[in-house]
Amino acid sequence: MKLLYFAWLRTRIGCGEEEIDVPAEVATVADLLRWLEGRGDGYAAALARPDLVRVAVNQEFASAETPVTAGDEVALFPPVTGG
Amino acid sequence: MKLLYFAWLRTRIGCGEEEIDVPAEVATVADLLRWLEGRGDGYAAALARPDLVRVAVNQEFASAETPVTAGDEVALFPPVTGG
Amino acid sequence: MASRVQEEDFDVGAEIGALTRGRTEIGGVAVFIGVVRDFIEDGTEKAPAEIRGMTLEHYPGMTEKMLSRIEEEANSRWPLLGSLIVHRVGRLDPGDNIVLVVCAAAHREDALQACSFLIDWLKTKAPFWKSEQTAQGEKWVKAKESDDALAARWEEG
Amino acid sequence: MASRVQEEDFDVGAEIGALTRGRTEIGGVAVFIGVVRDFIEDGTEKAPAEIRGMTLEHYPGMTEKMLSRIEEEANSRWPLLGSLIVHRVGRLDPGDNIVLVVCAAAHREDALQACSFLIDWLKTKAPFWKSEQTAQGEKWVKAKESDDALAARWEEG
Repeated sequence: MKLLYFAWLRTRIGCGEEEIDVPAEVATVADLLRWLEGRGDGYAAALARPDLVRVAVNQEFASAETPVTAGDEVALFPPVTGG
Repeated sequence: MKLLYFAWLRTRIGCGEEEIDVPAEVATVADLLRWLEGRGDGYAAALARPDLVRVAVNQEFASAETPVTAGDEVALFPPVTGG
Repeated sequence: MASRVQEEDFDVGAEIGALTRGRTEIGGVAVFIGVVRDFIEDGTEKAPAEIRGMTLEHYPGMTEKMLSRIEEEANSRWPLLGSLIVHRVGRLDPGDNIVLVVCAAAHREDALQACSFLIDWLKTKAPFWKSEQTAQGEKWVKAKESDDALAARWEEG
Repeated sequence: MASRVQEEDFDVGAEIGALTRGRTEIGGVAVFIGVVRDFIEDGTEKAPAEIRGMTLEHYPGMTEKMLSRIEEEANSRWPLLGSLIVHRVGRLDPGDNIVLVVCAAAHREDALQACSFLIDWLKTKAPFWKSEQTAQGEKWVKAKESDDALAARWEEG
């Protein structure tokens, strides 16, 4: 699975992009966020405020229930602030 | 009194500006319009549709009751269509 | 705050630049440009008539006064950091600019609302009159009730 | 209909000209330009902090997709004759342009409403993030609830 991190999620996790082999039991966005939190302090800090984390699966906004699979591009980022 | 006519009021009356000595009994905009209508065919044609005639006295929008006096600048024109 | 009536065209980029350059407290600029369309949209016509040109007449003196007053009103309603109205008069061709309204503010919503207000009020309160040239001859443009309705949105009370 | 993400500045007059030149069916053009302000307006700060610069990050690929989709939505809601979104990314200074939205229509109200809609949706649906440089260091800008409220005006149902 290709994971992308933006803005302060990127700076807290310490990288902008990584390829990860995610365990088979990770079936949804919610599963993925829970599993990522256990990967280390940077991840835990980045994901500590779930209300401030937005997710896109294959470049489409996703919810906690959105399914994820090995070939997906999943992006994590804070609420957008452009314009 | 200085009278100004704009748009189709100007073309129907046949001039854009004139100085007229108005009789003393012309005290309001309504009086003036009534008196002007009697001045000739062009005026009668121009003033035939009172709902389409707007008046400004000394460059301020006026109503039928607005007083007019000899030294005033009075403009007659249709509803505005700029912008 | 400035308003002008002129025969010459205006340069939209230059006007916006002159209003905003070096003004780093500005966060948003809203602009409206009115342009001469090449067809009449008179509700009573079967098919739109082709417009070959237009002449804009105005009431010198009163026009400038009304534009200033409308602009003051916008500045009293919204916290603007800059505003500009430029309105052309005289003979214009299809595609030519007619009017430019620019509003700058710290927040975009103030700029956008003030811009919308200015063009609505200008259309109903500033003494300009258009006559359009078509194959059938020259014709004074009728005032639109829809313009009164748009302007009435901003009346208080 | 066009949208672009770029590091370079844009020329407002040239962009409007390119969209409208020779298009004599256009009657009104509404434009919004977002600019880098030199102070932070974080409701929690006592005094506004001075901003020395800003960096705009985005999600390449998804950004372009969302901009196109937002623009399609505007074109489906209003009868636009032309529209453009240009959004800058990278390092910007106070006074620099951030975003340009242009909407052209036969009638001014369609152009103005579509322009307002586009900037509201763009602010809440397009994946851009700002970080601001102040004397206290670099800080990610927080999303504003007021932006959600402005965007929600356009939700249907």
